[in-house]
Amino acid sequence: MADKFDEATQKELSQFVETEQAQARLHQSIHTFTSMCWDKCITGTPSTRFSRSEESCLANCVDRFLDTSLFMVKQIEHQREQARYQ
Amino acid sequence: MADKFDEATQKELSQFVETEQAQARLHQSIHTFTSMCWDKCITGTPSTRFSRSEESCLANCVDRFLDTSLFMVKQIEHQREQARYQ
Amino acid sequence: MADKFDEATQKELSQFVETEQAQARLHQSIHTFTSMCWDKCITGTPSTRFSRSEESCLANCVDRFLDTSLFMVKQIEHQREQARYQ
Amino acid sequence: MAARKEAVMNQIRSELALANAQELMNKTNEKCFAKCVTKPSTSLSSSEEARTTCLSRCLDRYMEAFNLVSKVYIARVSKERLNERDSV
Amino acid sequence: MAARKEAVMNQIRSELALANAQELMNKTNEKCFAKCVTKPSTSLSSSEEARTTCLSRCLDRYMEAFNLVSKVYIARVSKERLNERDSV
Amino acid sequence: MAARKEAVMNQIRSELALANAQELMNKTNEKCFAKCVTKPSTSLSSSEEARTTCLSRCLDRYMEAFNLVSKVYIARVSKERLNERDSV
Repeated sequence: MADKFDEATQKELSQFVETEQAQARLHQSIHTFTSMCWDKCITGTPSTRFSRSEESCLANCVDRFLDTSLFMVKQIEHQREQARYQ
Repeated sequence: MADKFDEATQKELSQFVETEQAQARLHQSIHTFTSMCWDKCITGTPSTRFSRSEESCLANCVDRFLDTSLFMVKQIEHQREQARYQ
Repeated sequence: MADKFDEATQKELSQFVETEQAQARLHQSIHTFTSMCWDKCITGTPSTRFSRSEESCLANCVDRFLDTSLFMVKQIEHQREQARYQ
Repeated sequence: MAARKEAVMNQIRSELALANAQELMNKTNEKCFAKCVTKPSTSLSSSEEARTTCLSRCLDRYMEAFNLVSKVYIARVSKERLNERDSV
Repeated sequence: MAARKEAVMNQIRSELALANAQELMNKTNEKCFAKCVTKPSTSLSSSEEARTTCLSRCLDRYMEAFNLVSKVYIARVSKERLNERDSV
Repeated sequence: MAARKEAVMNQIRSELALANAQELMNKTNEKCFAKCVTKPSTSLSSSEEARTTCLSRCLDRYMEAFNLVSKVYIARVSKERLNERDSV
């Protein structure tokens, strides 16, 4: 086997791996959203193009899901604060 | 990097990891059951409290699923024994 | 800890692991297909045997899914080629 | 050494606790989005009040369901273990 | 050395066989619970006979489906490999 | 050394790109099989034309959905990051 990389290169590589892993997590989220929003919005037989309502449903589905996540986090923080002052 | 742990500490740590992993598996099962039983029992819009039938459905869902698993294991053992004496 | 394996044994073992992993991937595909085709084909209450239509549905389900996969791959290659000559 | 051991254990503990909380959050978001946002429209604000009420109740109910399931499951697992010990 | 090699191989084999059996068991439980326990009530014993009959048949059918799918899938994979070799 | 570093990076890049493409392919096959092959019969050829038309359109639509979702998601994530920075 070849010699090991020097310390600077090792650091650079581990940073590279971290960036790539973040990218992979981003892609994974996009796969999950596409699958979920496809099931929610595309109920008919596939056509040569999306109808206007399908297309807006897909776009809104992502935004509303992220709204939901943010709302839930705030709600939990709110409940925790209330619990603290009781 | 710091010195390695001595043998006794390594053993303690590996036991600790095992216990924590068992705990994590337990939590994973609870997540799976909650998700499955939620889909089976909570069919309406969420209200300020569970109805009595929803609550009993959730509790029974877990117990009936475990009954099912135990029944299946016994059934397979029973079939194997029958196959052995034929 | 015991001595390490010699180089030939290490090579044999890594080949063995590869074969076993390929086998495990095959089993995983069979689990996925069984689950998907069960949901698609077995819609009634389980009986003492499959009806003829259930049985043929199960067998065809696997073949049609693989046809679908092959068709999709060809379709993508076809689109890429068209894009290249434009 | 003992301090370093504790540090390692605490890190493992908090990593697993974080993973557990994230899984609970993911499941809650998934289930409550499915229940409360049936037709995604341009904003949560059109019938926003109805939506946020639904989401807020759904969050509480899902946590309640999780706690109920935990209680029943742990009780059952303990019971089965006792049965096993008695039958040996 | 050869004995130790065999031991390692056997351990890997049995770990994978166990994982495979567990996956089959998990899937069977999931599918048969969904089919046979539609409304979970206080005990399997109310209409217990109907339930256990359903579960027992479902177990047999799921195993049969698994074997059928295996056979068809492996036959197809072999056929595709032959086609590939012929087309080279 | 630099060449070896580049080689390692390229390998990681292409492994992740492959995994991403495979996941997209798997999802597309799953969704389009569900939509276009509702009752699996002996061959795709009975109403083969209808099927392949459906599959081909479904493939295009799923890719379009994936691109649309990517665009909306990345835009939103960037916006949230800006909001966060402004609120600090």
